[in-house]
Amino acid sequence: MELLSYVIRKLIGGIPLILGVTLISFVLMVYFGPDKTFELLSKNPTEAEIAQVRAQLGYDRPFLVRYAEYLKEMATLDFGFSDSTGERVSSILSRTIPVSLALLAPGFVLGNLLGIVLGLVAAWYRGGWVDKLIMGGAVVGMSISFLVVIVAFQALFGVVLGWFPVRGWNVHDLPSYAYYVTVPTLASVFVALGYNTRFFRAVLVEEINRDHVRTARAFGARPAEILFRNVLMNAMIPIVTRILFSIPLIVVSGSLLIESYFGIPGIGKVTFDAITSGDQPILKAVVGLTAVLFVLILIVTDILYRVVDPRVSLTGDAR
Amino acid sequence: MIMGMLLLAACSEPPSDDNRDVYRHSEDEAPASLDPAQASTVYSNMVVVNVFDTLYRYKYLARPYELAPNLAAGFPDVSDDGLTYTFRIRSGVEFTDDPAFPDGTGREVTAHDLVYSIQRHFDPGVRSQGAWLWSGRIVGLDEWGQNGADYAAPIEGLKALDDHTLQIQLTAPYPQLVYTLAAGFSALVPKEAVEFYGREFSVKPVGSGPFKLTSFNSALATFDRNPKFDRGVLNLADEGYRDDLHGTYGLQALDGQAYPFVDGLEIHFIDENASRWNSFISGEVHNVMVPNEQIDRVLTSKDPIELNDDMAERFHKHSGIEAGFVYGGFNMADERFGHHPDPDQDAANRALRCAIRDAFDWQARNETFYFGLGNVFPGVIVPLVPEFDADLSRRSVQHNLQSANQALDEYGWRDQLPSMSYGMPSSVQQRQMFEQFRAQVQEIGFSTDQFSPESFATFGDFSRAIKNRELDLFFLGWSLDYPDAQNTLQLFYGPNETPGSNNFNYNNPAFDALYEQTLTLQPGQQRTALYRQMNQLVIDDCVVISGLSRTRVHLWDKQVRMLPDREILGGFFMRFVDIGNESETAAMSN
Amino acid sequence: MNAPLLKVENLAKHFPVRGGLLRRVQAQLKAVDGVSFELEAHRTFGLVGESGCGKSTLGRTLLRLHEPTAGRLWFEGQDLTELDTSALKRQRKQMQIIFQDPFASLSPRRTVYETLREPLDLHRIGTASGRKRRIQELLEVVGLRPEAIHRYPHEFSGGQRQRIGIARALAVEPKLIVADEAVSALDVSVQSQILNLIGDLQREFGVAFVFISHDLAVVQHISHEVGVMYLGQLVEQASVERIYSMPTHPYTKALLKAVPKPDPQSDDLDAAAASVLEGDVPSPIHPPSGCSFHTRCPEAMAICRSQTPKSINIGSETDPHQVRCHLVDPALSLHIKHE
Amino acid sequence: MSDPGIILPAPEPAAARLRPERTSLWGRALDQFRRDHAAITGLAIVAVFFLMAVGVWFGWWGTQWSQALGGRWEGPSGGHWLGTNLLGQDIFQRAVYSTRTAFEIGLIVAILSTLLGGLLGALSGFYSSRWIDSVLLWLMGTLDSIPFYLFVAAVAVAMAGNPWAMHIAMVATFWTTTARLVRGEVIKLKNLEFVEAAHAIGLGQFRIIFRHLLPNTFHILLVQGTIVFVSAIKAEVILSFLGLGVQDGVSWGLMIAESTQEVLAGQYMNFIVASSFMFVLVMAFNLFSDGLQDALDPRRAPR
Amino acid sequence: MTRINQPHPVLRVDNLCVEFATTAGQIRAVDQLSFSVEAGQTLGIVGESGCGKSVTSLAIMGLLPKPAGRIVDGSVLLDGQELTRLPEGRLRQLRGAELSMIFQEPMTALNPVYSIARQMTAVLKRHQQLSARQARHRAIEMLARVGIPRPDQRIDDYPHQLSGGMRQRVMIAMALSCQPKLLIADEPTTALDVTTQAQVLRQMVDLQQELGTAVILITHDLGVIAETCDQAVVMYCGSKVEQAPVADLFLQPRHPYTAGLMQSIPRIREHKLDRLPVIEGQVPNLAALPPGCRFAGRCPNREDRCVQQQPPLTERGAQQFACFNPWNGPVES
Repeated sequence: MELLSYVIRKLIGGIPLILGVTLISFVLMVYFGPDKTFELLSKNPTEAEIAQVRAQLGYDRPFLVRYAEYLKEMATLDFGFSDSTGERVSSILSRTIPVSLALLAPGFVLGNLLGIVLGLVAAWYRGGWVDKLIMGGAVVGMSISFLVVIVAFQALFGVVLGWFPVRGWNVHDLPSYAYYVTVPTLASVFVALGYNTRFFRAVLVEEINRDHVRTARAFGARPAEILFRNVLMNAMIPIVTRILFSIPLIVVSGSLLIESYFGIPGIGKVTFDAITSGDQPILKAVVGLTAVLFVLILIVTDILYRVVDPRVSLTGDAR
Repeated sequence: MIMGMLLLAACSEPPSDDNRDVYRHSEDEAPASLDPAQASTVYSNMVVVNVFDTLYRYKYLARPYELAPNLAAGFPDVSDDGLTYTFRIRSGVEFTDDPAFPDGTGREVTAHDLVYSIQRHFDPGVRSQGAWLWSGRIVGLDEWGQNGADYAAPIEGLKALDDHTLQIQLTAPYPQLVYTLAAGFSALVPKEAVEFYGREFSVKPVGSGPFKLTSFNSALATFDRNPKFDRGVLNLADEGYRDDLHGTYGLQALDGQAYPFVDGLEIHFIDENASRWNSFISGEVHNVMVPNEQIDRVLTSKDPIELNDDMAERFHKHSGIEAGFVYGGFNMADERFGHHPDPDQDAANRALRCAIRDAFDWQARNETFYFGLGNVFPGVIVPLVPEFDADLSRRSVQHNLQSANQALDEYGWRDQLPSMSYGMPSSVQQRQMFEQFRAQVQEIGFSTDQFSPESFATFGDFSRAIKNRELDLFFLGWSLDYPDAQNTLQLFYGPNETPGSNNFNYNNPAFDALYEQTLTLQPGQQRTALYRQMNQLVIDDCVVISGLSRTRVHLWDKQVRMLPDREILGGFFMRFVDIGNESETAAMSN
Repeated sequence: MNAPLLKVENLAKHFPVRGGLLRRVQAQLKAVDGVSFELEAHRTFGLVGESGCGKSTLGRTLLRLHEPTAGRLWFEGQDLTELDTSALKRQRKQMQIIFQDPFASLSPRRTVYETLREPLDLHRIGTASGRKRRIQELLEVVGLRPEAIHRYPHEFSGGQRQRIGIARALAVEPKLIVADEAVSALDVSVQSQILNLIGDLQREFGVAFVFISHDLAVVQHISHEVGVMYLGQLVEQASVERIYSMPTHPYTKALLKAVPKPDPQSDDLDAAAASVLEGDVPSPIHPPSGCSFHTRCPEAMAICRSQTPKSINIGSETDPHQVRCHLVDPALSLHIKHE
Repeated sequence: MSDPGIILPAPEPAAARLRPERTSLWGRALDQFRRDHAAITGLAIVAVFFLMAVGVWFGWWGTQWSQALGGRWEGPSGGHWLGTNLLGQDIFQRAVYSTRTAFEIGLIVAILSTLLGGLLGALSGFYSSRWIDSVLLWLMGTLDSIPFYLFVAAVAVAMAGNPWAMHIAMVATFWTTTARLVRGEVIKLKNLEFVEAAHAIGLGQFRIIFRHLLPNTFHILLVQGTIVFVSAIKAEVILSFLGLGVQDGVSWGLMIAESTQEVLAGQYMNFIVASSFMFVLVMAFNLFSDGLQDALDPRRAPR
Repeated sequence: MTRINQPHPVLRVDNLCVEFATTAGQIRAVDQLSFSVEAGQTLGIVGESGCGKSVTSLAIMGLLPKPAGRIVDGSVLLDGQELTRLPEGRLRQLRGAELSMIFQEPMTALNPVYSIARQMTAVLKRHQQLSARQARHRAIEMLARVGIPRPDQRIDDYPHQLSGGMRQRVMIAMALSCQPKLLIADEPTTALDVTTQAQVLRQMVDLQQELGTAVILITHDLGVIAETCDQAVVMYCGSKVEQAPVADLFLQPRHPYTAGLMQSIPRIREHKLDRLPVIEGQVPNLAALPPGCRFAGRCPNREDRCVQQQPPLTERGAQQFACFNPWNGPVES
């Protein structure tokens, strides 16, 4: 009951955020956004045809009407049909989101797990050569552009070694999944690892300096025990925050690059195509749903806070 | 656990049956819409003509392209005045089974379906991209659309005389009419499916073509053979088979066999050249159009085109010229350099345009971006059409800085050149092309700032800028709808000015008069002569910087017996593709 | 008699506590709850109490660094609670504060000169050239060498920083300084230096102090009057002599007994511990009914649970001794039984 | 014995007794920074790049980036140190010219987003849990929940190919991080006694923000500025690949975008040169930024 | 006060020297420190911040921050066992079992994400091989002994649900739960209110005497020393300046620093003083110590030799001090 009232309160609190996101993205992407009209026209259009297409796309209606329409779509989660293909937006999303999740999940999980492990190791040996090695590696990883990594990995694994496909997504069982997901996963882990390790190390070092860690040592706790119970468990709030908040970014921005470069029909590629073709219903859906995802993640984060830290209360302000 | 769920979600596609013969085709772009009414691109057409039927198709192997009846039983009867066409349609052809039909069983295709399919283009609700093919040509059709598109209302010029006979009455002779009935736009769609799927008809097409679409997304379209499809057997001789040209491809084995030959079809849409090429090399797809940057690695000779030994051992090749061209154009509506009411200024403006044209180096463009495989030609009658004049002076496509500078001096342009904006969709290659062009015009005195790029995030926005006459200079490509020079010459017809197809806003009464004169002419020497006259006008007025037709080099796996094409023939070839026996074990071995 | 320098009447400061679905105010944290006292010029009022009793909040409310929730505040006969922003800004010149944490009380990125110059500039004290001289004087007064002027706070020890803090408070020549735990964070040897400095300054400049501390010994040393605070209220106030020689409120007594004496011969730890209070200080959000001290009071009676004791003067007119305890209420005639 | 140990907080501020050799916070940071060899190396490399950019600015070199000086895909030679690209343009000249582009983007975005983030973050922190803070937090939340590339694309489209669209979009997204950090620091600082002291002497709110709070967040602004600088350079690569980046001119991002096709055709020069230039600068900047962060870390400062 | 004197000290610290690497170079935080504690005895170490008293405790525990701090010389013998040369693993087994420590800040010294039960039983399970049930039982018993009401319920609380005094009691219970030979209490009551401080000290002393634990009590508060300790060590700038039984120390401090310290602390007096006696000047910088006596710069009894050479430790009865010119004057008490 406490949880429910909390979630309701947070959902209500998320409304301004969603309104803000929809308003900004509406103004930028829809109102001033790309004009689809001229892509839908025939080779020899007339003014009348142009007016007709604009009317069909709804471009001729006033700002407020169109924005209200968008809000209505958000409320009903029905974004109509793609302006390009005519496919129902909901069916596009339900077709592509699972692909993106399957594509991104291994890299996301590995990137964070490895980051935490490396962060723990570096934090424990901080100042020593192990730490310097790991952090040096992290800086190198952080300094390479994602694009460069993708191109290099494709060339290496796809062309030079020929172990994995350069692109595509023809997944129907576990081996084919592994076959297609490996290179994108390696690329995303490679890129994320530097940032993750660095962040986790900083958080863990902060925690390692706390009094209770000294207490644990004074009572003879083993390093593994200290690292897990005192350091990791107490650093969960920033860790959970970072991991959860990276989800919406990865789902849209991360998948956008990977998918358009690996030619994988996920939500990122659809979004990218929607940008370059001005497919507003899809853009509206993606942006709107990302905002909703953000709000949901805000809620999940707060609930997880309470799970990982008994001091956090959902009702009061006491933190 | 979450991973497992994701995996399941991702693996929901049914496993493919490995015993089927599946031809895996690669294309460089995905079609936007599969609705014939919007089949304006090569990519849409590729799918549409395989899922739907058109009355006519092009012969498999004959070049220049020739029509052959497809759904039609023979060629139409044409009245003497050239205004009334009567088509006979095969009987016994059925649409594929689909939930859209009562009982889920496809019914017979009739002449009424063709009437409906062409009517749709004039229905304002359909957002047709092909209506212009028939606009103003068929008696009563335009009015029908303007009067609310009531499908129950009869149209005088477009009627089914019975289930298997269609009559079209033209407002004026239209020699290209039969060509238009081989275009994807004219494909026959069942009204039931259009109504059943509504807007989603564009991704769930139902037709009577050789294949039935089973899945479609921006990366892959898969098809099964349409078991109801029966057009008899392949007659190689009728299709224009010549042993000297086609002998090595193993097509003989197919002669006399019923088509389509493959059980399934996959079309992979792969945007990046490199990815597409690698998919081909690794055997994931059966064919590829050689991307430019691979030309040097693959070919030992460009004229004639010869593969290197390694490639020749593994793959078949075929090369052909594209049905279209790329060109640069000026916005003639701009008085700074386009048409001008003052004849002196008009002449000076022409000189400026000619100077820019002469500064443009087609050879460099060809070498850099088409690896020397492009076919540079003067004017706008492209090499693929029969009216092409191989002997035309090449003066207009020669890089000639001296004449360019001379003209600028002569007409007093020196030091007062206008600033020109160059529009382009934002892409790496477009930018490189621009950079090369800019380096060339700098040679005739334009400064970097005077010749500035304007890039557009979407092609639509780029088109809008052209249609709104905001760009001074732009480069575009045109692909032919049918093999007739009229298709490109109409781009310069005054009444077609923007937002029509005349993006140049070229307005020359002499040209227009000639154009109108040719409209009703049947193919022949007289028409060809007039076409060439018009062509010369366009060249002399320096409206365009034209042109180049690309040479396509197709490679395909030797186990596949076919002759791929994506120009005029396009998707029609897929029904004749056969996979050799080896493939049954080789598919997806990795 | 003239109006006292500072007169506090029923001063209260409550902080709202929010919660629930609509984040409504659910309760009030009564940090200061009806405090009254007077302070003459040149004198020091010692405010003593354990952590969380509201003494720091009271100190800040006196300066209107917190807006009082209720009650009145007169400074030299003027009602401070009625001042608008600009008048308050002028008033700030009269009243200053010294803080506990010598590390947090100085801006780390400003030199001593900048720190001391700011109040002079703000209140337009002296001429531009005179200000520098004035700053040097101030440093001298608080016992710092003039070369300290262009140094940053981190270059000083805790005691020296506290001296800078005192110099800043003195810069505007205030009539009243609130010293909030001004020596608590310092080492003993430094503590006594600063205490002496404060004593000297009072003698030299006649500044009145409200001296807040949890250390009864320090308060005894520096104060003229002492108030003992518990849960936002003054439970006992009197002259320093009276409080320390005859503590009356059970809380005051307990406090005094609990202080460890630096003398192995004195009462043993056992004695101190025997008289110590049970339990912890209750939450100021939900203070106990009646006398807020009754939950820990060794002498609590039934009435203490239900009735809030009034403040009763058990001293004389001239030497008042206010105690908030039912035990001393003559109306209840309990003090007899107690004695 | 190989127990790496846990560095406990100095149990007593023993270090506080240590007279620092330097007389200012910055001086001490400088000392700390000087001892950090990696950071010094990083700074030196950044300086070299900066000189390169300045040279391009003044037209000392890199002037012929747009001209076709040689044939297609020439190998490294005396004339073209790092070979030529598809158009016959000199790859070295283009890479050098791109240094200027990178610094322009990096500096503009870093400076603007730091200014904006610092200012709004300070306002938000100072007026925390007041309406102005709510509005700013709402704005930050909103901007943060729009996917970055979508946002940039939207700005680019909405501004119809304006060459500054990318910068504006980056500033609009990057400032929020700075603002949140500054906000947090200001909230922490404003409860410190020196701020109360400023109130007590009668200082106005804006003076407190600008004189007492913002200067104390300077280390955050500086470090965050360097981080944004690097992020902007890296984001440019992606945006240029997507066609939303630099409109006229050349940048490493454009070079890499050009080279993605060439790499698979076996032409690596463009890719290697552009990636290496960028990698070296970004790496150097990261090292520099790390060193700076360490040197300015308030927890290291003896207090 | 009389306590049983045992021949073998539980802890013997001999000539302990600890150095720290800092940006200003190597500094010696503890210099040639020697003392010993016997079972059931409480040794107080008193001094101002930075005098090295806490570093000493960490050095004994083997918890010096590495690699910055290390023991450069001397020995620490716990029951005859040399701790400074013990491998980390063995030392770990001793910590919490043979020697325990409690810290100043009760608010932060416990792991906030685990319940008291979990933290206390972890220690018991680790060192005493108790089952979970036994460990819980023992933990509740220990909590009861340090005076926590309803220990069977409070044991499932999280640290933030307890007040500072309660937490410090939990720390004491935890530290003594394995009946260590030595307990080091580093400023255990400094962060507590006076009323709580007395309670907590009481509980600690009671339990210590019950268990016969040796205690090192580190504090800056001479009052605490006077009330709880048998012996006291006074440290200044890293070295011991005086050691004596508490009664002797307060009766007649010998080192001028001890005397100054005693005089300058504010205490509740019957008659107020106008000015407090002070020790003039400041503690010297550890990185630049004077060659002679470290207190010489502030010493009222300073002689010339004090500035040049370090006074050796002199014994006078049970009292030790490092001064050429010891204090003889009266000390107000």
